[in-house]
Amino acid sequence: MEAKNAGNTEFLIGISLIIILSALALLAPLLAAHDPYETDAQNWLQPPCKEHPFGTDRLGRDIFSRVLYGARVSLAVGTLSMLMSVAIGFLLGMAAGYFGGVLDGLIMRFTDIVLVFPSMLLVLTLVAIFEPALWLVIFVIGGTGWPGVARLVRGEVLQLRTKEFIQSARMLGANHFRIMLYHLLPNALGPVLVAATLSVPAAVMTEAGVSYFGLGIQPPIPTWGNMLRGAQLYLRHAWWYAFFPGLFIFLTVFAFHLTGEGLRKQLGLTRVRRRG
Amino acid sequence: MLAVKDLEITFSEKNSIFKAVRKVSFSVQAGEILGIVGESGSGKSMTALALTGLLPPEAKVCGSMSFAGKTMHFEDNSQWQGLRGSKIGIVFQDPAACLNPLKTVGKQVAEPLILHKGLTPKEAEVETIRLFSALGIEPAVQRIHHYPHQLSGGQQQRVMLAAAIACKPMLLIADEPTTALDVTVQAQILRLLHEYVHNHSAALLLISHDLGVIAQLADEVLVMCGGTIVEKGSVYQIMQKPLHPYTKLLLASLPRLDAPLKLPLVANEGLTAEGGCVFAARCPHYRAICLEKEPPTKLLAEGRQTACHIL
Amino acid sequence: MAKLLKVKNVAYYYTAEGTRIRAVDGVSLSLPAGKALGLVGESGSGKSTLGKLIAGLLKPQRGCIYFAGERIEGKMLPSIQYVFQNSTAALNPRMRVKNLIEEGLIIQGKYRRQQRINRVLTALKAVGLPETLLYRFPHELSGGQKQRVAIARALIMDPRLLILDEPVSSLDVTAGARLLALLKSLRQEKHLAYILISHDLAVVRQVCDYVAVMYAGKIVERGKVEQIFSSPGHYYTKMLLSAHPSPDPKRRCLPKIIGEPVDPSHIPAGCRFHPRCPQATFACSHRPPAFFEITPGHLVACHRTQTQIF
Amino acid sequence: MIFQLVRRFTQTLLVLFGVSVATFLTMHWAPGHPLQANPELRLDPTAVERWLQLRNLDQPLPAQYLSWLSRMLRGDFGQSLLYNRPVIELIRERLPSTLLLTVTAFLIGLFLALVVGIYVAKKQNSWVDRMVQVYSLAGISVPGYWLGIVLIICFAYRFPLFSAVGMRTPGDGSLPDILQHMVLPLIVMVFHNFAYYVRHVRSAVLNVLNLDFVRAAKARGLTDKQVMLWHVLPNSAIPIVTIAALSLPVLFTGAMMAEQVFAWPGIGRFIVTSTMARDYPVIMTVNLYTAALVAIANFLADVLYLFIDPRLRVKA
Repeated sequence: MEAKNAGNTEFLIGISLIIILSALALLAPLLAAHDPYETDAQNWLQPPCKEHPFGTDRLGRDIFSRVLYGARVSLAVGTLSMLMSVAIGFLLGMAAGYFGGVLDGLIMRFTDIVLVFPSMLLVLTLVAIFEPALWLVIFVIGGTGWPGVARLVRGEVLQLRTKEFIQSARMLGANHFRIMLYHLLPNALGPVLVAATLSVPAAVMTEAGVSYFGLGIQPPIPTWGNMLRGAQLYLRHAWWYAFFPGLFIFLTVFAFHLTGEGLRKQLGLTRVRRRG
Repeated sequence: MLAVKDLEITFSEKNSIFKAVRKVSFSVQAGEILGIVGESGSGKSMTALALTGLLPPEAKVCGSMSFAGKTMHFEDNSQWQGLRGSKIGIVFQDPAACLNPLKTVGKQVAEPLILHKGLTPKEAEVETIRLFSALGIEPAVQRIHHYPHQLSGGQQQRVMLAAAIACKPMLLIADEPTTALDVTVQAQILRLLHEYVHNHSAALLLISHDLGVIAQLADEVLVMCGGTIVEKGSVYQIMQKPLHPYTKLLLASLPRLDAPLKLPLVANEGLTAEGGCVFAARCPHYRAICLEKEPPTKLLAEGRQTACHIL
Repeated sequence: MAKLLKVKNVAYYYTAEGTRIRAVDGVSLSLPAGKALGLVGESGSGKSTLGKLIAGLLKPQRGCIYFAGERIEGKMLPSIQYVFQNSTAALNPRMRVKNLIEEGLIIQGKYRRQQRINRVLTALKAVGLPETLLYRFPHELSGGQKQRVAIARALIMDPRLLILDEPVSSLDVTAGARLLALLKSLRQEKHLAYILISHDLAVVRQVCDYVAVMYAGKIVERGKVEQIFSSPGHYYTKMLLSAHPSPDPKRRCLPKIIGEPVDPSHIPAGCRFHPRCPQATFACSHRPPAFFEITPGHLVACHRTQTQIF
Repeated sequence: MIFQLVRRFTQTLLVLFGVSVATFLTMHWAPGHPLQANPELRLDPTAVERWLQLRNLDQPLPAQYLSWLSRMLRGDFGQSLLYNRPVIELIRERLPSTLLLTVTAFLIGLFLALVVGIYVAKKQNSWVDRMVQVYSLAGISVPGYWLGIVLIICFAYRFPLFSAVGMRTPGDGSLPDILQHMVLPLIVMVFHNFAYYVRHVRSAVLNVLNLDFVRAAKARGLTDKQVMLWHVLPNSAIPIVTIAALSLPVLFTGAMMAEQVFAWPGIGRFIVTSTMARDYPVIMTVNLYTAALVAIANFLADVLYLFIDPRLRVKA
């Protein structure tokens, strides 16, 4: 039996971290003491000090400010592509699960096809084919991240569809639209919420990875991934250069994973039975 | 053979304590069938699990129990392990869920034989075939190679019974053994239980919500409600002259083939009886004292006992 | 008397795991308005499928169903409502009691908000639930209360026929008894017709006027309650009655029962019951028996009964 | 059983077909086609036509697809634009080092996960269990390349214990040398894989532990160990096999990151370099074959289920 409180603490820690990170991102112009683009050739690769809490990079830019602005990019990519993949996945999964038959077969094979490509490789390829840009990264990550949601929603709908309350609503004369909106949607919402929470960190990871490989969002726009890439040559002399952007990737991803896991337990989605 | 005294089972969560079973005492002799009857939440299944050491680890058990002259310790897992399947056989409610779907039924029934009797797998298979045909799982030679999903519910319960009686236990505990089954199959399983007790002069603890099932099989009956025993007596006493209002209500509520239902009216909406009689909130005859004090157990003549303020 | 419901020779087959299953195989019955019919049989007898065919949740491959003179195969009418066996699964866990009961009215769209609420309150009262439960979720209710909400949900459609699938099998004895009492009184108040599906003959005995006993997708015996219970004609009915455990310890009997409930994917030829019948003859295993009226209104499909009478 | 196999096999074939069409079309429509080149070059139209003819590019799309597919299946992946060598050669050179790293990381990760996952499932809600749960979330949250960088800073620069770059020291290449190079990338990959598998093993075992037949097996007098070995583990096998099969893309992503950070001369690093250079033949070959491999792994997992679970072996 999962203790409910364990789920609670996870959720609380996760959601507080998310709130703090979002606040840092939103308030970046107020919090950053320096312009993230402002170079300072005199003070390049400065270790953390009072002026530059996270040190400076190879062009003397303030890493703390760049990390804050990087948070904006990461969270924007994470949320927007999450919304996109949840929307696509939900619609396809619902259609496949509810109507079944040929439509189901088609949608699921399509899902399988997208699913067998390793996501990082797929995003990398698509980004490489076109010109790398912020909107493209969002679009590609969102457009390739939905198969998990689609499968989940389909499974959920298939299970719910056999429940008597759906037949009972049909007996009262409910049409497809009503059944999907009032009966399937609210009951499938819990798992979808968890999946949505968990698809944010996946998107953040992918964006950071692609930028780290040099194909995502291009400098000078600060992202955690491309900062890490820039730091790669200075590892021996400037640990802070790589350490802080990476730490923030980790914190963000960890925060969402904690929240997702907490939600899962809170909603009782880990199937545990108790009998008396 | 089996004596239980002051059995208490508590579940504690963070800041609430839930007593599933309180102060339950009873005993069973060899060759006797003791029926425990009660509705869901009465603690009857918990009692059965406690008597086999199978309660979930978060349950706390108090009280004393002796089995075949030996004192049992509820925490001592290895002591239980030696008894379960050899001296104490157990049949649960849902046979489909109680069988491992990936193993043939023959292998599962053979397990206690190999474990407790030290038979070789070959010998155990022969014994399993013998058991199967004795319990009407035919054709036994083929059936042992079947997987649980290939059997009907009745057959699955027979397999569970075969595993429970494989080592000829002195005590058989059957927890709602026929609840998931059709009446005709129920009758067959009850017959098998009765035959086993009769032929091996074993004791049977039969737990059921169905007074009909209890009346057909039991010698002695315990009526449980809210974790306590409200009435105890021979099956004739309980079924023909129930004393406790709860027993009366149960009997009156049972649909019969021969007579229409006559329901005593119960409408005590919104009563709480914390610390009082467990049945007070639903009792048509309750008085002030019932809400305040737990009724003492009164011993009457001929081994009869009941716990009610009014009597 | 004009019949409210007439079922003529309906059949429903489906294929599962490659085998053709004859769930309902040529069933005819009729029911006057305001009367209650009990459908009894073991699991796999097709009684629930028959209920769903009448409700329009399934469409029969063969045969006709008339309701108030109209053909209704595969059609769901507001005036026929189905109360599902498992009330926990039959109530949307995300809806409150009020919305659950109100849903039918919202779909119909005939009433204004205030009218709807009044009708919900009336229905709630009719099933004996207090208004305090109006804004509860199903998981906050007891089994009996859930079953009552399910009935209220059906009642609000003003049905003339209520199909009740095992209404008390998941309830505690005392809650079940109170529900049966409610069903009895509701029927008289609202002049409802019932089809009560149950494996328990005693439950049917409490509520119904007529009984139809089903075995392997066919009705083997039907008649008035008194006829069936006092002088059962079919050996299967006798078997069911004898297997029912009586709470009277003086009437102890553990009858020897042959065989198992029929597996609907392997239905025997001839009389479907013959492998389990203690009196089966050569004819039973070769020729399906026809209905024979042993007393007026009491029909039995059994070769042996027929020969014994002549 | 045959029916299910055939059904899953057809589905896999369909997916493989879809994968190949998707790859082909992406390549076909990708910008950088010779005809879309700079108009100022004033290409000779007849020369362009001859060029197209030579490469079968003047034929209708389906015909082009078929000839492309047959070349792909024969192992003729074309020339790399970057290296100007056959793609197959380049892959053949790099595949072993990737396999060495990935397979080792997979096996170690899965083994640790099985041991620890089963242990914590038995000790649910103990402090070890809580630690493992937190670790498993943290482990999948750490970006592999960042962990790699941190390890390099610590164990290659601060305390020079292991090599940070490549697979072997030039001129060396003995087994200890390779192992010494492998340590850090392996830690990065195992750290992630272990975290990823352990949560699934834990929940798979836990789900089975809560089933009724476990209690029924105990009621027959089996010891906890026997219950675990005879009843729990076989039933937990299906979700674990699923996760192992589905983790192939995850493993690949992990390899890409680890190889990039540690300059490990494998496919992962190769594909990153090729993508940067828009070396289409390489990109598409790797995409096609990884996807096909994943599809086949999933199919094999399904076949395995049929052997594990008799309920799936329905005659039809």
